[in-house]
Amino acid sequence: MSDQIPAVELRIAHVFFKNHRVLEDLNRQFPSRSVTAIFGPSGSGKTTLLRTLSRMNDDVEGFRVEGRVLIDGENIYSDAVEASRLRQKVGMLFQKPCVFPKSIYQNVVFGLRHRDGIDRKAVPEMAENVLREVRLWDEVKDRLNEWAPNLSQGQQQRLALARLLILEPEILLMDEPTSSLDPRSAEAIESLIERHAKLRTILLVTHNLEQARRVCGEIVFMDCGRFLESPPVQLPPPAGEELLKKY
Amino acid sequence: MLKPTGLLGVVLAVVFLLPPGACLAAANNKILVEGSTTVIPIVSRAAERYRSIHPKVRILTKAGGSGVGAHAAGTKRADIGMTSRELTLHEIDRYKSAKLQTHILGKDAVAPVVSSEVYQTGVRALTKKQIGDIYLGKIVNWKEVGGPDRPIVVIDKERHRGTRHVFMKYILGDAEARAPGARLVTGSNNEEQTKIAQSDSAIGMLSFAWINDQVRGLGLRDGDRVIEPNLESVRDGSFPIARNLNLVTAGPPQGEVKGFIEYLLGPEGQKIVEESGFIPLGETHR
Amino acid sequence: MKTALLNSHSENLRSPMFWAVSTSALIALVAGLGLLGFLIIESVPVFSRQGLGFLSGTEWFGPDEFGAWPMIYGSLATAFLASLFALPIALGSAVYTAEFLSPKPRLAVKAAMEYLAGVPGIVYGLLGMTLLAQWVRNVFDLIDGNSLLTAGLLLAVMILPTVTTLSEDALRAVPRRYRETAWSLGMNRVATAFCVSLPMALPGICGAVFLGVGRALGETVAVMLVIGGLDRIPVPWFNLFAPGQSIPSKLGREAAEALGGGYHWHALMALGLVLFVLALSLSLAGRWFLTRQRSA
Amino acid sequence: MEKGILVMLRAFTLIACGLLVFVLSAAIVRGLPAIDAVFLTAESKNFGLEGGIFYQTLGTLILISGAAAVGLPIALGSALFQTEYLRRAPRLKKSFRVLMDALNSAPTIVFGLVGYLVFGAAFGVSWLTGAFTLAVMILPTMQSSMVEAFEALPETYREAGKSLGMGRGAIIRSILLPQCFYGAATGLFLGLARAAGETAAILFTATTFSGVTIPESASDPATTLQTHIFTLAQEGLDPRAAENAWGAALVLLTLVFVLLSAAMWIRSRLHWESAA
Repeated sequence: MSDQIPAVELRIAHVFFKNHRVLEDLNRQFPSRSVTAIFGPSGSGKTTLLRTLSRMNDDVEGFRVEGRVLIDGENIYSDAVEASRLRQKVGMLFQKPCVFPKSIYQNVVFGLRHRDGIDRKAVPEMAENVLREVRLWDEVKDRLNEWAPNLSQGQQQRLALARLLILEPEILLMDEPTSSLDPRSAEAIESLIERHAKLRTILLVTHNLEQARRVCGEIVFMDCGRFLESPPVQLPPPAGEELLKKY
Repeated sequence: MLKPTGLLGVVLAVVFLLPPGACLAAANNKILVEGSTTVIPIVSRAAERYRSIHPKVRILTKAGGSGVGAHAAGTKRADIGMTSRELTLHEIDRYKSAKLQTHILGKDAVAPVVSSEVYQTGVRALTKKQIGDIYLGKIVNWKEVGGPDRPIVVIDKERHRGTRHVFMKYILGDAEARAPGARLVTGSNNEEQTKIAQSDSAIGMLSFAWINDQVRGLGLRDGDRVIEPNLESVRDGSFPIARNLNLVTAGPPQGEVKGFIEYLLGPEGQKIVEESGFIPLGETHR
Repeated sequence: MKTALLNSHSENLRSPMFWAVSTSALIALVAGLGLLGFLIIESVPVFSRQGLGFLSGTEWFGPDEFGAWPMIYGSLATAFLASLFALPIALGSAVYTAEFLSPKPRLAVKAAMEYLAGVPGIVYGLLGMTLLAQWVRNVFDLIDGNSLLTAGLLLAVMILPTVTTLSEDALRAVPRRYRETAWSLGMNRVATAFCVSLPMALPGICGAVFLGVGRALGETVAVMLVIGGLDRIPVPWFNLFAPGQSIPSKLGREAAEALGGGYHWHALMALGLVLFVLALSLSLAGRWFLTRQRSA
Repeated sequence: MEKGILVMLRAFTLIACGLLVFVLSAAIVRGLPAIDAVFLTAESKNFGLEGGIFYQTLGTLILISGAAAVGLPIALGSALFQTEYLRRAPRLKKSFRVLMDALNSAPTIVFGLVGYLVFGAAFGVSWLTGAFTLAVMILPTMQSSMVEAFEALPETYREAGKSLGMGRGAIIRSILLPQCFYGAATGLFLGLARAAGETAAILFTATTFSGVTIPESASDPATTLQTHIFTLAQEGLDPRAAENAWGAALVLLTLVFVLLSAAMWIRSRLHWESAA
């Protein structure tokens, strides 16, 4: 893995849908090799932030970014940057797992088919490694050719994560990855985040303040499309819950 | 499953198929014959037999009417056009550059025809004036000409059709005359024959070869004399609505086309003309 | 437009997929515009010589002047008749299928309509010529069965599945909560269907009818065999038992005679243009109604 | 009152469905006597009064497969263009859809005339001209069915692809096309069924009446079931012509219904799959 793990930086960035400003005045650096939790009520713009960082909204009508969104010091919204190249560096895990209607193994190696310079012979081993990483190997090693959509929700999410890890993304964006999972799967993902904290730049959107405190070096609070100026780090859990209920 | 490379391949294949396709068009041994539905039975029968002698030649026939025949030959869409009338001045003028040549294939006549129901009530012959008045809409009921008390279903043909040309030229004195009395307009001989047979009070115009016991030909009354609609009266020149059946080519026929026309004009072909219910060449007094 | 297409990045330009896909889109575009373009270009001589007299002229009698009015009249009359005959049956079966049938028989009806819509026009023509024309003659005691009415009846059968299916879709698109509200107010299913669902589905049903009529306008071979082929407006004009001529039937009968060039050909192409414009406006109106229904 | 209306509605539905039964039984009753091994395998003779419909059937098949070969890639490509490349240009996307609707609403005889003018100039009256003309005619049928399939695919699939760093081409190739295979196939078969039932568009562009065997070159005309029935229909007086016309109609109807059934079967699989 490259030593040059890029940092993510937002410089007075605004995000618009049509004329509606959904994110504003984002001004912050997420340092390289760190885990940052983004915490806030629903509708505060957390998901939009992650989707902006991986240019997921390119196809959305009226989507527009002002200011600068820098990854590795380069503005990702400049014309020179190709979305799919960018996304090879920036992997994103969605809240709801989306596995392709194919076998488990085919799902794990799905992204590899479109990468150059992959040693074909090494692929099965890579697959095994990432499946071990997400603690799925023991559960599926005997049925790699079975239909992936038949897995449980938690298994599917871990599969989606493995599918991402095999590509070794330098930045990992995770959008509430554990919100609808069984404890076992959630635990597997959390422990992976902890283990990878020094390997990648990880942004984790979460609703769960406990989780944020457990696995993240830093917590960023968001509300109404802004980062809160003075993050109330000492906020007790009940207050966090209240903030949630507000919306 | 169509892979994108395959998709691209198909797109390219389509694009690159065009030029060779156009080249293929050049080398061919087929003869396309198009036009009059009166002549088509002769040509198709002849084509079937000609093919047994010359298996390599393919003769394709297409119906459409004399106007289509002249147009197809004039624009060189077809190798041979079939017409059951002479070319009109308009056509000669329009296809001047094609140097159309006419080859007479045989002789035919057009009779006024009626539904068998009308024929059975005693309408066996009409005068030229009566037929004209029927087509002009002045006579609208069969009882006015000695038939049953039933309105007349007047069946006209499309204006470019050869049969209509010769019929109207005789009846109304103008090949392209309007027929305000008409109730239906039909195209091919077969279509007109069918519509007349389906009706019980129709009048129309058909080549002799289409007359049968459901569609009866009428005699032409001239004073006391009645000229019967049969081949005899055509042969002796007394039946007035007679015509030539023609093949039209752009310029003198060449190669396979020439061979086929010679076959048609020769003894074999003329036998087919006769079998089809027409009069072969050299058998009339006119 | 360019930026919208390329997402302001060069990625697409280098992808063979982009080129393959946009080439085929371009071909489709050319096909669509080319069709209209050719019709317009080919009918220029007619409109420049005759102007709107081409539309209002009642005599189709070349070689230098043609009048399209009898054909336009015939097309409109048969299409009107077709919608008149098809509408009650189509609407009735759409209401019954959408409101009263359980899923399985409902799917069966839908499938039957799809098959019925797939029956080739020429088979309808054969039926019309051998059966319908005779029935019309006998039932209405006409001297001949080939008439505008016969063509209208035949077209009614041909557009019935289109109108039924689309109306049924429109009715199904009415949210269930409206029906449930009506039921909770003590309305029975029939009343609900006619007083709640039907009015709410009205735009969609209008769309269905427009699309159906648009289809009826364009039908060629079936009409050609039963309409009578007479280029004349009946006397009196509403006498639909009289024979007539529709635009496609005229084109089908005469095109071979003039294929490719000459004033006659241009006149036929102008006729084709008139037909296309009529069918197009009906169909676009129909689509507009259908989208209105969907967004409502 | 309610009962009466219900009975009436049911009657209307029965009439509508009864029409299908009527058309089918008319074709079977009248056409079946004509059909035997000779009829299906022999060449037609004596104006279709004798012999069979072998080359007519072949001609119909040649024309529709030609139309599919030409039309399928274009339909697929333009559907992808509309759904994938015009995402950020809703106006353009809408115009493209309206254009396809317009093409769909064009009367088929108009395709025949313009097809003669455009493709006929290159190939004359030939099966290829007919295939091209039919391809344009069925383009909107296939295209709209494919667009429907692509648009029904949940956005999450595309996003999952993107999150793995796949480009748009790769997403189309590896996700869209495999996932929408059944949708595309449905469109193809609907288009084929439409082409097989069409007469007016090929009347002037592709066919002659007799003498046609297997086309030997691109400029050879074909003969088809549709035009054969059309000619025989006008000859209804001769019982042999009527019988053969109905025989050919039954064969044509069978062909169209098989294609339609294929489309419906594939579509039912599609729904089954998206539900799973």
